[in-house]
Amino acid sequence: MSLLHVEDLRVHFHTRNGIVKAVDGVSFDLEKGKTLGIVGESGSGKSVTCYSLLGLLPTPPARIESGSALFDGVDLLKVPEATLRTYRGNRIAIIFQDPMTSLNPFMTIGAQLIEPLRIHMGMSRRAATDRAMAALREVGITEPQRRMCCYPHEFSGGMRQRVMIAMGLATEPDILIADEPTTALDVTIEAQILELIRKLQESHGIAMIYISHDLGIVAGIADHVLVMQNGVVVERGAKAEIFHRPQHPYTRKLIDSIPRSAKPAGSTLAETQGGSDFLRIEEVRISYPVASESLFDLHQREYTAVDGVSLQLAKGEILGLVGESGSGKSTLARAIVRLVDLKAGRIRMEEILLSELSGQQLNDTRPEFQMIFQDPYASLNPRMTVQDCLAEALERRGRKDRKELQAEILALLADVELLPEHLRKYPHEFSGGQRQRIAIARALALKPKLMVADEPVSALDVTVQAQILKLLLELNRKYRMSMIFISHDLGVIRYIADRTAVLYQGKLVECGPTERIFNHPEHPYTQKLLSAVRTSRLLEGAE
Amino acid sequence: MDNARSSPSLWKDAWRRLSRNRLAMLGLCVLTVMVSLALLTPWIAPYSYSAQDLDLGATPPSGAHWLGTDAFGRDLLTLILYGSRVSLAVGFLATAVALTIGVLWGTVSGYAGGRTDAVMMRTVDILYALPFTIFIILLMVIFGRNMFLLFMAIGAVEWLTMARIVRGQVLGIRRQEYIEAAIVMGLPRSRIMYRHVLPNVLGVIIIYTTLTIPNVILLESFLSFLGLGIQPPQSSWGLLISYGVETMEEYPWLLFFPAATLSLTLFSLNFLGDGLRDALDPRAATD
Amino acid sequence: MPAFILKRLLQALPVLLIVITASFFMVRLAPGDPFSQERALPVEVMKGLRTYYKLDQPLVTQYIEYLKNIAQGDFGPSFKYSGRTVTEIIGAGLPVTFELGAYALLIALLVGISSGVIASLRPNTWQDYVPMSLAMIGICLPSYVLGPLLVLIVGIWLEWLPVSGWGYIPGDKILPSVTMGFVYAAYISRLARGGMLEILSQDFIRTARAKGVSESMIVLRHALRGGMQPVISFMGPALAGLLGGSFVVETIFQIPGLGRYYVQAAFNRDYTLILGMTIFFAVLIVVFNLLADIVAAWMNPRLRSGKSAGG
Amino acid sequence: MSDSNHKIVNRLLTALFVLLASACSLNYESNVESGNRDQILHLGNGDEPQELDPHITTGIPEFHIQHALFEGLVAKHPKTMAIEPGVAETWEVSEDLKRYTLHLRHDARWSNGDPIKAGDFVYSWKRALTPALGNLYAYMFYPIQNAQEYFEGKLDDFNLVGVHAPDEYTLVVDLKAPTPYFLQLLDHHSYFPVHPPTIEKFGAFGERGTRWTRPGNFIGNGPFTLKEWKLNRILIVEKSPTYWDAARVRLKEIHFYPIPNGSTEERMFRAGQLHITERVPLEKINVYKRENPAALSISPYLGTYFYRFNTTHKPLDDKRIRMALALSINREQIVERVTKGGQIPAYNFTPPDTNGYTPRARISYDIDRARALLAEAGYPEGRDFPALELIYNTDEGHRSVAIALQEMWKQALNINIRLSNNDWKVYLDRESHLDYELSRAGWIGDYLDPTNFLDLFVTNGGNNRTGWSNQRYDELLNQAGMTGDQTARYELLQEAEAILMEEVPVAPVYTYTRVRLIDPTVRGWEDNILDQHPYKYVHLEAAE
Repeated sequence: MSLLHVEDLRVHFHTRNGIVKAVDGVSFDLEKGKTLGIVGESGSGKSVTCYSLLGLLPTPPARIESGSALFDGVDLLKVPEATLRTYRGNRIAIIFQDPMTSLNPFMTIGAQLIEPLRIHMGMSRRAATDRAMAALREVGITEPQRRMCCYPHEFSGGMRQRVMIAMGLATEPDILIADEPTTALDVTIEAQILELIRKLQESHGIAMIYISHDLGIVAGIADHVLVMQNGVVVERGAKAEIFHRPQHPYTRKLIDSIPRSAKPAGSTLAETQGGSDFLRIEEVRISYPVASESLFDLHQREYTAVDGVSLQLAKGEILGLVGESGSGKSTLARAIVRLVDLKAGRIRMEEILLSELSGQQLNDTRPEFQMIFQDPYASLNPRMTVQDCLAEALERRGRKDRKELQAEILALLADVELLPEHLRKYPHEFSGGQRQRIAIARALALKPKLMVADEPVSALDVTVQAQILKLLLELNRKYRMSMIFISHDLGVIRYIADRTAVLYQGKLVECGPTERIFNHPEHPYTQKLLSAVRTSRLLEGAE
Repeated sequence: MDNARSSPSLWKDAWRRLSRNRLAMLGLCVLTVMVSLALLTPWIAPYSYSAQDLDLGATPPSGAHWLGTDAFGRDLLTLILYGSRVSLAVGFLATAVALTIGVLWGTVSGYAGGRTDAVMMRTVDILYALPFTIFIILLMVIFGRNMFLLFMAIGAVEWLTMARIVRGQVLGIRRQEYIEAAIVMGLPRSRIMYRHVLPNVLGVIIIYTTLTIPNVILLESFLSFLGLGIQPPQSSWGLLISYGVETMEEYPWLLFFPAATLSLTLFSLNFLGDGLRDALDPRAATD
Repeated sequence: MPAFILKRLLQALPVLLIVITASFFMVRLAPGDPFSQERALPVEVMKGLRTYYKLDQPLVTQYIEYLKNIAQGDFGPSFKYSGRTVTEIIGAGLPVTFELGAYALLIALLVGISSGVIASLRPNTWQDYVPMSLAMIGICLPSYVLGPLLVLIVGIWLEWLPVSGWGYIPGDKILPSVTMGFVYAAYISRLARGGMLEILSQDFIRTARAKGVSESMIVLRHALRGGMQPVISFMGPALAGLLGGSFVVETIFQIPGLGRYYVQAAFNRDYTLILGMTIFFAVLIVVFNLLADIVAAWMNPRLRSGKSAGG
Repeated sequence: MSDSNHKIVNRLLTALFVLLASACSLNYESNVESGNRDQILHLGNGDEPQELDPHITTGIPEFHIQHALFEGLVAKHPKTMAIEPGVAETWEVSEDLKRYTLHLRHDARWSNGDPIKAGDFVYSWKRALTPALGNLYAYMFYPIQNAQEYFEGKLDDFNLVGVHAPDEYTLVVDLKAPTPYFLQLLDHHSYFPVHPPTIEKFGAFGERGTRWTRPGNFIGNGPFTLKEWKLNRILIVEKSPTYWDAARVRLKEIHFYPIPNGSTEERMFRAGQLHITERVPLEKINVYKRENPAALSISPYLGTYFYRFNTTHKPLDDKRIRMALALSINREQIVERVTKGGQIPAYNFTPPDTNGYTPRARISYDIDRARALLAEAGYPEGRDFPALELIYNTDEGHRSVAIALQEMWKQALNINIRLSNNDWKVYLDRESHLDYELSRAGWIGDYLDPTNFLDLFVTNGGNNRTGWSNQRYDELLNQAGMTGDQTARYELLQEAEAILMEEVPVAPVYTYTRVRLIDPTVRGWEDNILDQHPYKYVHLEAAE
């Protein structure tokens, strides 16, 4: 008898635009102490499946049309809300994808941790506090006493995810649902968290459902795997079977999308152009003022984000910039496009001293260097259609008559492989990959000489990620555009970058041709970074 | 017209979505009817607005006077109709003045930040604190009394809160990535504010505007008491209501009908405002 | 944070100075004489009075003199109430006005927040429509209508509560507080509903639900603090308005507060009293706008320290 | 989800119910009930008194209070307004009517027990005539020899002013001219005495706004003395034990409430919080007539409501136009349908029977003649008549009359009048600078004599404000001032009134009435034309 038995689950969303069959007949079993991995791209229904088990879907628009989920002799889909509430956070716990938004920013970590203990186990405040601190210690958070009084925003992403895990495990549930718990995290942290979950699962004998779009991770942690597409399970089986003998084409596509090869041959432009003085970054230092805590301490303290970094970039070259969050890579990128001011140093692009430009001069030069942001949704104005968005960018270079403008817009769309009928739509109507294409098109519209891409694929599903990377490489070749490409994902960097620079705590620790860095890392930090990848991507190790 | 350049698609789409919202359309209809009645008043009003019948005095609604008469024997329906000309004009135009100044001020203040923001917001504080009654009296002395001045005076106070609210919203939006994207594109500041910041604070602006209009309509009666604004035999809803209060025990209809008219207008405005806010948010339609 | 408060307090000085200066000259420019009345004044009387109150000196001299005096805390004698100083008049009305404002605030917050929250829990049902319609009525019923209406119904027809006064008869504080609070309650209600709707759709509410937290606790512990943000920013100017007193409510209920002086002092051209009231109100504005910002920061931990963690 | 919501809703409803229920159970004794038991009169008194100093104030609310706190040399009978002894027990008038010798009663005392001496009056009147004090009623002393000269600074020595105290209990007053109404003036607050040591204790002789009028500091000589004065809240006077006629005073206390708003006051009266109101809102008068006539008190009041014409302004410089406007006012309709307070239509300026004087000249209601005059002046059927502006100060009553008039003039003469309300001070400013065309006005008499009204329109008089000037009129009034014989004097005034009504610089509308609500338990409160109510005759008697 399995711990959880789900049979023919169907969840439909009744929206103004019709019915969306989010989950359409999903069945699975979960055994005690085992891990079930559910893989699929966003929109495949993997999260909806799990949320519906706990009654966490907003009704309306969601409606559970049929199915059963037997847990402990009870059908979770049919019990009243009050009963279900006694299961939630008690016998079935859940860890959500985004620790930034899933923790209440208005409550202390402690208060949030204590809550389920008080509700379900009837603990006294003191006992619950002790238990919560123990849980924090267990997930590797030092000084739990002090941390309990902190607010989520005072924690880094990795710490927050640990808190989420501690919250899920504190009540010692029978089932833990982990919904992409590491997607938003750096590689090194991702490795730690996965290790942690696995250890805890073993020691507590917890059954787990692990949801991810990343096959590599699922392969590392799951016993059984379910591959979902459009609300339907397309393939299921033991881990090894799925990975080594994928039957369904979709599964195969997922596996192929994982970037793990070196840069495709012939896609490198830099050598043919020669010279490396297209962009020169010299001894750049950037710091932020930090708010003082005391009334009498009036002089500003500073936090140095980038400390004396020098880099060069050749015309048409792609430079990969690697480092974990807080390493200063984003700050450096923002400084290059002049969103942040330098404290010291210079940035020169060809003949122009970028770091010295100001006012109208700066604005006139801006089209020469563009940026692609990490979150394509946040970087697109939600109230502008694709048409408006691209037209605005194109007209930045001067007014055009309507026909010419329309032709250019269509050409841009073709470049990023979007269709003309997309023009009238708003950003929210697109998928993540499409949005990033729009953002890329917008940047291209200005015909920049330099493109700074700040984690452009991190928020995307693997298959989409592969497409976007391919697109960027093509565009790089077509427009002979130099590019600085920032990512925490080493696989991606290896795939796209000609040279790679590693940043650690605001300093440049290593810089060289990508393959050299990957095969013979010199700096200890680079070595650690690479080993972290190996731990989490067990699949690669197995190969 | 060059649609790519001039009007962003947002407005066209908004209208399409709005026309599907039944409550909002109902509100729009009521408002349209009100405005047309106000415009047509001289032709459709049952009596002349100054016609008195002192011997008749105040009478409850009857066949001859649908909404009754006031203490001068004037037809209440006629008074409300003529009053709507004043009140709607004041309500919409003065709000427009407040809206224009407040939104501009708030947007610039919030977007510029730093010292500019501090100076602009402290200016708002200063204007809040100045003695309003004296200000009005001065205005009248310097510029004489007319309707235009009334709009200016009302706009002058109402924009302050609008500016504060808009600034608060802009502060939140200023750090959004799409604003940074616009900066990186090298767009001029004015265009960023106009095309990227403003459309995204519209929701709040609309809601606050629907709250401002009734405020303004009522403020008019205070200014009329000060001598600015309208004079008898002209009337306005605010004046009718404030005189209606005095006689609410004896002649309840003199309070009820003007107040009901104002409430009806406000309800319609609210439905329309909520509808417009939703319509201007492309995400609301499919979410 | 403390540096921020200090900075804002420093900014308050020029604000006050400009307010004082502008008001001083505005008041003097306004037509009408503080001493004029129906019966014509003999020239000698007028001259005597102007000398007595030093109005015969050049305006700039008077202005400098006034600044000197207020720096020493002397706001001068009222022109109209010749036996009383401005400080005394404001001092007499202040406790009453603050008390009334505090009760009104309490009512506004209690009624406004609870109705707004209830409405937000089930948007677009009767539970939403009823409180929101009431709120809209509250917005179009100005206090000069609501006050007399309440007095008539509760005070005179039902004879439940006194019709006027402040602290003379038990219960006489209820109607004025309700009248004054209700309009604000209407605004707060709408703002609270909006804020709550926003917060209730956040991910962390789902987290709380996943923890098995009951709905009422979700509202009270998880959503309320965040949902009240719009209310807080509204409360700055609103508080200044509430605690500055209300001409209308004080007149209707015969309350010896400060509100009446805003209008009456201006009508009487009681120069010193107008200026005194203006300064008082300016201080309220500055203090409560600052307070609103501080409370907003206190309610929202992310604003508390200067910069959020993480890059 | 829904059940927990219902719980919240239910809890809130319960809380609301508890609140209301506790409110209902409040039971309190009304002011009228407790007042009747304890002989405490609760009185609505208009605005907050600006001051209690009788030499500074000018307002009616202050006057009401001062009448309880002070007593003049003479007093008036509550009903007939006939002169009665006050601090002065007896007095003689000389042959030429220019010297008054007053004998002060020996038992008159200040509220601290000090005897009241004739010197106190000399001191007080000197104070009242000190320019620095800014006494707006200083002109009330002008009938006294050299008082005007002293006040205007033409004379420095107060000994030359016609008031002397030959001994402690005798006061001799010398007048410029025979002034038949002089004794009445002695009951006016500007003639009231103040206690010299108290004045000196709290400030200089001519200093305004000292603290001598505060409870505890205050010393007066009236039937009551100051007990409590809370700004904008209440002013309480209590029976003075040192008052010479204390035996007659039956009220223990009088509570004066400053209630600026008529509707509020009426509601307080209805809730039993007041015995007497200061006024009755227009629209409530008919209600009381119908439902509670016993509480409504309407009495004639010595005052005229009228409109000023700016005679320096075209076309109002033409007396035919002024007459046409004055003739087409339907005064009957205005008092019956608009003001409703029993006002008497006024067809001449001085109120009827002002101390035996009733003007003979009349402006009638005659539309035909008005139209003829208008045509004669060049505006047949009102054609091309400029739209005149009528100013009034912001007030419900003034507005109503103006609205009615506006329509009357339109109907009768086919002319358009623009109305314009102004705040009080702007209105005064415009009126006194002749910056208006038509202006609403009112005049309340301080004492019973026609000159109190007719004096307004002498050339360049401060209260003229019409720009009108007539030599004959000035002469007549001057002559009347010299005349001691009442009949001859009244004849001169009749002629002056006739000129006024011929030239119409003003259009009288109605004679005021005082409309009050008075609880039936109030006794001894008599109606009179000056609206003075000596409190020593008032008492409360609960109806059994």
